[in-house]
Amino acid sequence: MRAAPVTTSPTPRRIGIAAVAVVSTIALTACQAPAPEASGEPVSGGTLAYASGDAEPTCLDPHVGGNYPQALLAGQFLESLVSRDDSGEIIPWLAESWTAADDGLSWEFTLRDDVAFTDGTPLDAEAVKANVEHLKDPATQSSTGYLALGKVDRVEVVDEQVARFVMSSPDSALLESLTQPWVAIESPAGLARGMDENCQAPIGTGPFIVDEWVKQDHVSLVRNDDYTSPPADAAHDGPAYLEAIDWRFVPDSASRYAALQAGQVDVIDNPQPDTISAAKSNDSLAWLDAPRPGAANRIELNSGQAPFDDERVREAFIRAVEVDEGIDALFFGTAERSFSPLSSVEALAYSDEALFEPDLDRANALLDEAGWTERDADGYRVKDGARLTLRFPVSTNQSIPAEQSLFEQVQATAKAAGFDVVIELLDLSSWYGALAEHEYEIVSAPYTKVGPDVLRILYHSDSITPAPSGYFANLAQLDDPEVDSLLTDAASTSDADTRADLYERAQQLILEGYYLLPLYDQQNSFLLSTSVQGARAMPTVSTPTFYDAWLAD
Amino acid sequence: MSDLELQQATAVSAASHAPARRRGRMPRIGTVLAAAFVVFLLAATVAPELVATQDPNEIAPGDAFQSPSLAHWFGTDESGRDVYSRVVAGTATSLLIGVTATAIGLALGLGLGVLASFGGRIADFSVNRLVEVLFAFPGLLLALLVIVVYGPGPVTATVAVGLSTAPGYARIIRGQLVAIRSSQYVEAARVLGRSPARIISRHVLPNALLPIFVLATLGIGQAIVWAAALSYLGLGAQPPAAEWGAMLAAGRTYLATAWWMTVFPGLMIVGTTIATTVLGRALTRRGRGER
Amino acid sequence: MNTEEAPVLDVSRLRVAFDGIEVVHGVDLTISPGECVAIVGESGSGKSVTARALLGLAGAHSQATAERLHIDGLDLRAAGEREWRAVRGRRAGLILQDALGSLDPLRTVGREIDDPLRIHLRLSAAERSARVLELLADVGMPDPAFAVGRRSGELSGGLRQRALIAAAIALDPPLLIADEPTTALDVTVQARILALLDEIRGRGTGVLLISHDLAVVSRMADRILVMREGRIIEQGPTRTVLESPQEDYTKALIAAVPAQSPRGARLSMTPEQPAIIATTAVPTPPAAASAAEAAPLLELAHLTKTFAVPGGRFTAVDDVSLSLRRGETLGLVGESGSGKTTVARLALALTAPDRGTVRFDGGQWSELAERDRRPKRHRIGAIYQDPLASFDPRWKVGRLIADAANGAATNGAARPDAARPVVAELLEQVGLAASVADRRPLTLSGGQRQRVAIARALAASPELLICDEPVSALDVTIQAQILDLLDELQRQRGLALLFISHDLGVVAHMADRVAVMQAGRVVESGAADEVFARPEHPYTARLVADSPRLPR
Amino acid sequence: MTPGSPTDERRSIRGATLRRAGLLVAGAVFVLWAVATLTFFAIRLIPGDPAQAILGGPGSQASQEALDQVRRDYGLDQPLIAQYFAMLGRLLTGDLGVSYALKLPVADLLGAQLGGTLLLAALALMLAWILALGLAIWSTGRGRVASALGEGVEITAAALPHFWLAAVLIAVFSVGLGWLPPVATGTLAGFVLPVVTLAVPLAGFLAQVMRESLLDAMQQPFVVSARARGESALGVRARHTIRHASLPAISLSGWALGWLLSGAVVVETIFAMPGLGRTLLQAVTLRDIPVVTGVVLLVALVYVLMTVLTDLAARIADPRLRQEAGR
Repeated sequence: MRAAPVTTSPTPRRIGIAAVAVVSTIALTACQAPAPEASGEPVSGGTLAYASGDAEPTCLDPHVGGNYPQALLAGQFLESLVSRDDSGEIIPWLAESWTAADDGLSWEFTLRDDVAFTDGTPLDAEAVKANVEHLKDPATQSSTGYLALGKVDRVEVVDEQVARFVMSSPDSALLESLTQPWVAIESPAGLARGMDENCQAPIGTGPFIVDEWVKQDHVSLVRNDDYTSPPADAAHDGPAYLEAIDWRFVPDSASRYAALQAGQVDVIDNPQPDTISAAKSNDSLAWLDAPRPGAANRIELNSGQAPFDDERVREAFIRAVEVDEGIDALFFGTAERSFSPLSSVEALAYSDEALFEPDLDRANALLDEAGWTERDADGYRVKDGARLTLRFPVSTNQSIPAEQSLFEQVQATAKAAGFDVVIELLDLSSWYGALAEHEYEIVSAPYTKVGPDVLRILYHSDSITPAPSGYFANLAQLDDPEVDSLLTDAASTSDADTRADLYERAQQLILEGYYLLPLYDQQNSFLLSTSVQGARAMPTVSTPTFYDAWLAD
Repeated sequence: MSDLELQQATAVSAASHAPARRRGRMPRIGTVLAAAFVVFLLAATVAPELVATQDPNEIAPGDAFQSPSLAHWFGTDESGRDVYSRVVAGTATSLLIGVTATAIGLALGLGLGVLASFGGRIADFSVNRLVEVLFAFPGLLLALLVIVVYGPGPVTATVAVGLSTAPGYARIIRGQLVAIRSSQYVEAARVLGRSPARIISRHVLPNALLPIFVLATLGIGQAIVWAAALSYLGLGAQPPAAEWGAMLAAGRTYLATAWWMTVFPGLMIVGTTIATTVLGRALTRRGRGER
Repeated sequence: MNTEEAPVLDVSRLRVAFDGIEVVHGVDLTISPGECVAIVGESGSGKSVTARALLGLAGAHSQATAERLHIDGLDLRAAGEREWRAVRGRRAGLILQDALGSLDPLRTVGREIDDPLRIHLRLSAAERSARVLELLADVGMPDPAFAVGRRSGELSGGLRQRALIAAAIALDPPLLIADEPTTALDVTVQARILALLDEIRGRGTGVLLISHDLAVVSRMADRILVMREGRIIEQGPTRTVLESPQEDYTKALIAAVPAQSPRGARLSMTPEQPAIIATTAVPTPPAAASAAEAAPLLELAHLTKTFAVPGGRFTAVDDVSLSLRRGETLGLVGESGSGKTTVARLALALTAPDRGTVRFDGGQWSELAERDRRPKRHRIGAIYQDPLASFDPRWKVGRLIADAANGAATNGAARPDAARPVVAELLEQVGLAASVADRRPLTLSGGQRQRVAIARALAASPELLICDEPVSALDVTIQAQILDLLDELQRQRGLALLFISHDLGVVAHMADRVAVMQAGRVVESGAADEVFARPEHPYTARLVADSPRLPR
Repeated sequence: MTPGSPTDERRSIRGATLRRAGLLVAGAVFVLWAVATLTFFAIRLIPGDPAQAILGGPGSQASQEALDQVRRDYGLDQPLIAQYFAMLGRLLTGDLGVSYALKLPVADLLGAQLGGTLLLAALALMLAWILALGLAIWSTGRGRVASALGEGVEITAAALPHFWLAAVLIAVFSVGLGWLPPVATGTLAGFVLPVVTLAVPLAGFLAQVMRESLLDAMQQPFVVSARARGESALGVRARHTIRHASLPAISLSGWALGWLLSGAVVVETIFAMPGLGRTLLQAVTLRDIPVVTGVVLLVALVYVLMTVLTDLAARIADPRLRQEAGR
C-alpha cells in the first residue's frame, strides 16, 4: 500500500524579480541507448494506459487540499498561468506576459486571447479572479494552493485579458508558485457548480478533458480537440496526439510493474528501484527519472529536546550512521547520495560531503564527551539511567519500502555507537500524531516546492509553531536566529547573487549544525513502454505530461 | 478348482461391515513430516541461535539480494541479511502471533460458549445474538475496524485476528458443550446424584478440551495467515523484527529481482499452517479412535 | 416366469475376503422360485456380507470368489460392472434393514422407486409414474398418491419399509434378498411386513431372508441356514432345524428366545459365565409374591407430560399411573413413540411432569427440589440401551464404577485405589474379570459393556433399577445372558426393576407385572402371565398375536 | 412428530416456515441495529478529531474557524447520544452520511463499489464450489493415494495466503505466460486471476468439508440400496452422494462470503479492482469514519442476507430441515 507523499506548501515572502535559475536534471533513459528522444514521426490516435501507484485523489480539483496525486492528474487537463523550462526560466503559458510593479506589491498578467475552457467559457481576467477567490475561500479547503497565494491579497480585473494580482507584501517566489498545478486555472462556470460536482470533473483548458471517474478504478481522459494553449516549451501545437488516457489506480507495486511488463499499461509511476534496474536492461521499457524539486529526502534530527539538543550527540549520530552502501544496494544505483538539504534539481543546492563522512571513533568520542559514557547489557549507551533511545516514526505512506529498509540499516549501524533507534511504522494519521506530540528524535518527511525558498519553510523558527492540527514543518526544530535572518533576507532580496550567497550560508549553518542527514533526491520515477514517444516530465513539479506523447507501433 | 475372481465394484465403498480402512494403520508419512516440521519450529523458537546460521539482524548492504547459496541457504535480503536466519528468528514472533491470536479467540469463544451452554436460556439467547452480530463483521473487516480504533501494529493485529476468530470458536464450543451436556453420560451422572458443578468439572469440560485443543491447532495456522495479510497491508509487525508476514510483505516489493525473499517466508507460513492442520487432523482421528 | 425347476439362486463355495482376510468361508446356497430360505446368525457371522456379495456389492477392498454363482440362470462369476448392473434390480432385488437410511433422505420415495424403472426399462415418464403408483399400492401403501411425493423421513417406519420393498420389486425380480428387513420395526408393523414378503414369495419370487432372529424367520422360511463365523454350520427345513437342532450353537440360539421360557428360567446355555453359575446355585422364587402386600417403592400417579412441537403440543405421557414394589419387576411394553422412555425419565426425575406426581419409598420424589433429591438419587439406578454412550469416554471401567460407588456414600472425590476391591467385587458380580477395570469401554463387546453398565448401576446400591431397552441392541445369545444376569441380581439384592422394552417376549420373560402402553396411555396392566395369556385390550391382543415366536 | 392428516401437517409446516421467516427477519434487523450501534460507539474511541479528518486529515493546516464550521455542519458539536439517534434516524432512511474525504454521500459511493465486490465474491464462491466439489469427488473412493493426495491439496490450498498466491499467479500467468492481465480492468479476462486467487484457499476449506461429508454419505446404506437397483457409480454420485456432500458446504456459504469479503480487501488492492475492500482500506487510512461505518454496515447487511439465503438454500436442498421447522 503506497500513498502519495502529501505535499505541503510554501509561504513565499517578498523578493524582487524572480530570476531563479533552476537546472532541471530530468533524464529519459532507456536500455543501453540514452534518451530515445521522439524517434520518428508522431502519429495521432490511440489510448495511453497509465497506472498510478499514488493514492487515488479524493477530489480531482487540485485547489481542494492540494497534493501530489492531484497534481499528477491535473497536469493533464488543467493549466497554469506560467511554467518553467528546463533551464529554470519562467515561460509563458496561459499568460503570455507579465510585469511586476517596482515595489513588488502588484503584478499584471496579460492572458492569451485565444483560449477557452473546455466548457466554452472564455479564459479572461474574470476567470483568473474567480480562481484566486476560489483558492482563498476557506470553504474550498485549499491547503497547498492557499499557501502558495499567501501574499496575494486579491485579483483585480484590469481589462478582459489583464489581471492584476495585488500583494499584501512583496513575494519574489510568486511566479514559481504560479507554475504549480495546485494553482491551475479552472473554468469559473465549473467552479460555480460547487465542490461536489467540480471535484468529479474539473474543467480546464488542458489538452485532455475528464470524461469519467470510476472510483477505485480509473479516470478516463479524452482529447480536447480544440486545444490551443501549450506551454512555450512544448514540442508541437494544436491538439494532443493521443486520443485518450486511461488513468488507472494500481496501488500494488508488483502488480503495476507486472501490468507494464504484460503490456497492459504503457506508463507506471512509483516503480520499485529493482524494477527500474530491471527495466534498464529491457529493450521495451524506458525510465523517466524526474526528481522532485524542493528539499532532498533527509533524516531530520529533533534538536528541540534531549538528546539531540546537544550538537555533539547529533554529530555522533550522523558520524555513526552509514548509508552509502545501503542506498546503492537498495536503489540499485538509481538514487544519487545527497549531501545537501536541497534537491539536486535546485541550482542553489549546497553540498558538503566532508560533514557526513562516517567515523565511528569520532562518534564514540563525541558521545563519551556528551556524558553518554555507560553501556547497558544490550550495548546501548546510558546516561543517568536513561537509554540513548531515538524514536523514529516512519510513515508507511511517505516512505517507500526501500527507504524503510534503509532506515533499518540506519538503525543497525547506529547501534554500533550505542544508539537505540526504535523504528515505528505508522499510518499517516498516527505519524502526524506522533510528530505533533513531539514523540520523535529522528524523522524523515519529504517536501516538494519549487525553489530554495523551501529552506525557509523547513528551517525557519516560525515553522516550529504548529497549525491547529498540530502540524509543523520545521521538524528539526532548528531555532537559530542567524539562520532565521539569512532565510528572511534571502527571500526578500532582489539580487540573484546576494540571494545565492545568503542561501549558501544558510545551508552551511544548517549542515554544520548537524540538524539533518541528507539521503538522496526525492525519488520520482516513471517507467514507460518504449512505444510511448514524446512523453516528458514538467520542469515545474516533475509531473509527467502526455501532450506531446504518441504511441508508436 | 477354477475360482474366478468376482470383480467387486471398488468405486463405492459402502459395505457397513467392511472394516474402515480408509486410514492406514501406521501414523501416516504426512503426520510424521508435519511433526518433524513442528519440532523444527519449536527448536527455532526455543533456541534460534542454534538453528540459525547467522545473526538475523546483521546487515551487510554489500551482500544485498544474493540468491540462495551454500553460504546463504535462503539467499539474502535487501540489507544483506541472511534470509534463512531471519526466517528462523521470525519463528518465535510469528508463532507467538498465531498462538496468542488463537488463544485470545479461544478464550473469548470458551467464555461465550460456557456462558451460552450453562448460563440458562437468557444467557444462551444473548450469547447467540452476540455471536451472530460478531459474525456480521467478517474476519479482516473486524480486524481493520480494531485497527482503525487502536492504530496499526503487531499487538493490535494479533488482538484483531484473535477477536475476529472468537465468534467462530464460540459457536463451535457452544455446540460441543451442549452436545456433551445433553449426552447420556452426563445424564448418567445426574442419575447418580452428581451436582452440576461436579458434572461440569468432571465430565463436560474435560471432554470438551481435546476437541478445543484440536480446534486451536487448526486455528493457529489461519491466524498466522491473517496476521500476515495485515502485515502485507502495512498494518502489522514492525521492523527489524523478522516476522514472516512482514518479511513476506517486504519481499514482495522485490519479487521481480529477489524471489527468494518472498518464497521462503511464504513457505514457512504455508508449511506451518499445513503442519498444524495435519497434526490437528491426526489428533482428531485419534480422538475418534482411528489411527 | 416359468422356471419352476431351475433355481433362481445357485451358489457354491462363495468366499469373501477384505484386504486378504477371509470372512466368508465357502457358502453353498440354492433358492428355488417361490422358496424362502433364511440365513440366521449373530452379528459378525458374515450373513450380510454374503447377501451383498451375491449382488457384487460387498464393498471396496473386498474380493469375492465362488465356484458357481448363478442368478436367474446367469453365470456371474466373471461379470464386470456392466453385467452386474443389469442383474441388480432386474433379476435380484435387495432390501436392507433401516429403511430410513436405505432410502435417500433427500429424495422422494417416488423417485427412489422410479430408479430401477428408469435404469432398466425404456418407459416414458408418465408410464413410469403410473407404475410407481401401482407398486406402492401393491406393497399396501395407504395413500400412494400422497406417499409418492414424501421423503423417507416423512414416513413412518413401516411405510418406509414398504416403499423400500416397492423399489426392490419394481421389476418383479425372480430373486429378492431381504437383509434384516424388520429389525427396527415394531412388532405389529413387523408382522405386516413379513406378511407382505410372504405374499411376494407367493407370487413365485425366491426370497433370501437374512436375520438374527429365529422367531422372525420361523414364520415364513422354508429352509433355515444357521451361520456362524463365516460358515453355514447347520441347515435344513425350518421345522427340522427348530425341533431337532444338531449343533450346540443352534440349540443355544433357540433356547435364548425369551418368549419360550417362563419367568425365572435361565435363557443362556453357553457355559462361559462361571460367575453366574456360581451365584445361581440357590434359585429363589420371584420376590413379588412375598412383597405383594408391601407398600409400593415407586408410585406414579396420573402423570401427564407434553412437549412442544410445530403447531401445538404433543402429549407423550397421558394420565399414567403405575406402582412398583420392592423386589418386583414391572414390565413396561409398547411400540416406539408410545411414551415408555418418557415414563422412565419421569421416574428418574430427569424431567418434570406437567401433571401428576412420582413418589419414591413413600416420600416425595418428583416434587422435591433437585438439591434435596440429589442425595437420594443413588437409590434409583438406570441402565440404557446404549451403554457406551452412558460412559464418560475418557474414563476406564474401574474409574466409572469407583466413581459411582464412591459418590453413593460421599458424593466426594473418587479414590480409585481405595475403591479397587469394591470394583473387582462388582465386576465379579456381573461376570467380568477384575482386569476389565483397566480397559476402556470402547474396547469391550456389547454384552461386556452392558455388564459394566449394570455394575456401575449396582455400585451406588440402588433399590430400584430402571432398565430402558437394556437388551435391544444385543444379539440373542448375549441378550439371554444379560437377562439372566439381571434376574440373578434382582434375586440376590431384592431389587425392584422397571423393565422397559418393545419386545413382548423379553418382557414376558422378565416381568412379574406388566403395563402395556399405547400413544402415551396405559391401556392394560396386570400380572404378566395373565395379560399375555388373556389380553383384554384389543391392542394388547394384537401385540401378542403379532409377536414372533417359535412354532411349538 | 405429531401424527395428523397430511394437510394438517403441511399447514403446520407452512405456519412454522412463516414463523421462521419472521424470526429470521427480526434477527436480521437486530443484527443490523447491533452492528450500527457497536460501530458507532467503537468509532468514537478513535483518537483524533473528526473535524480534522474532514479537513484533509492530520497533515492539514486548517484554521480554527474552519474546524468549528465543520463541527457545526456535521453535528459533531451535539451530545453523543443525540448524534447516535440522529445516525439511527438517518439509517432508517438509507442515509449513511457523507464521506469525510470524498465529500460524497456514502450510500452512493458504496453503491457504486458494492456490485464489483459482490460479483468478485460470487464468482469466487462459485469457482470455489466447483473446485472443491471436483476435488472431493475425484479424491474419494479412488484408493488411498488419491485420498491422501486430495487431502494434501486441500490443506495446502487452505494454507495459501492471498497475497502470496496472487504474486505467484501474476508471475506465472501475466508476466511469464502473458495469458492474463495482472490488473483487473473490468474485462472478463481481468477477473480470472482475482477470482482464482480468492477461490483457491476457500476451495481448500470447502473441499475438506465436502470430502468428509462425501465419505460419510458414501457409507450410508442408501448407496447400497441404489446400487442394488442397478444404479451406476456415477449415477450414485450424481443422484445421491453429491447432494449430501453439498449440504454442510451450503450452510458454510454465509461464513464463506464473509471470508471472501475479507480476502477482497487484499485481492482488490493487488489487482487494482474497484470495490468495497479497497474503499474500506482507503477509508481506514484516511480515517474516513462515515465510509468505514458504511462499509461495515453494508457488509453486515450482505452477510445477514446471505445467512437468510443460505438458510433457505439449505432448506431447499435438505427437506429434513423443513420438517423440523420448529427449531
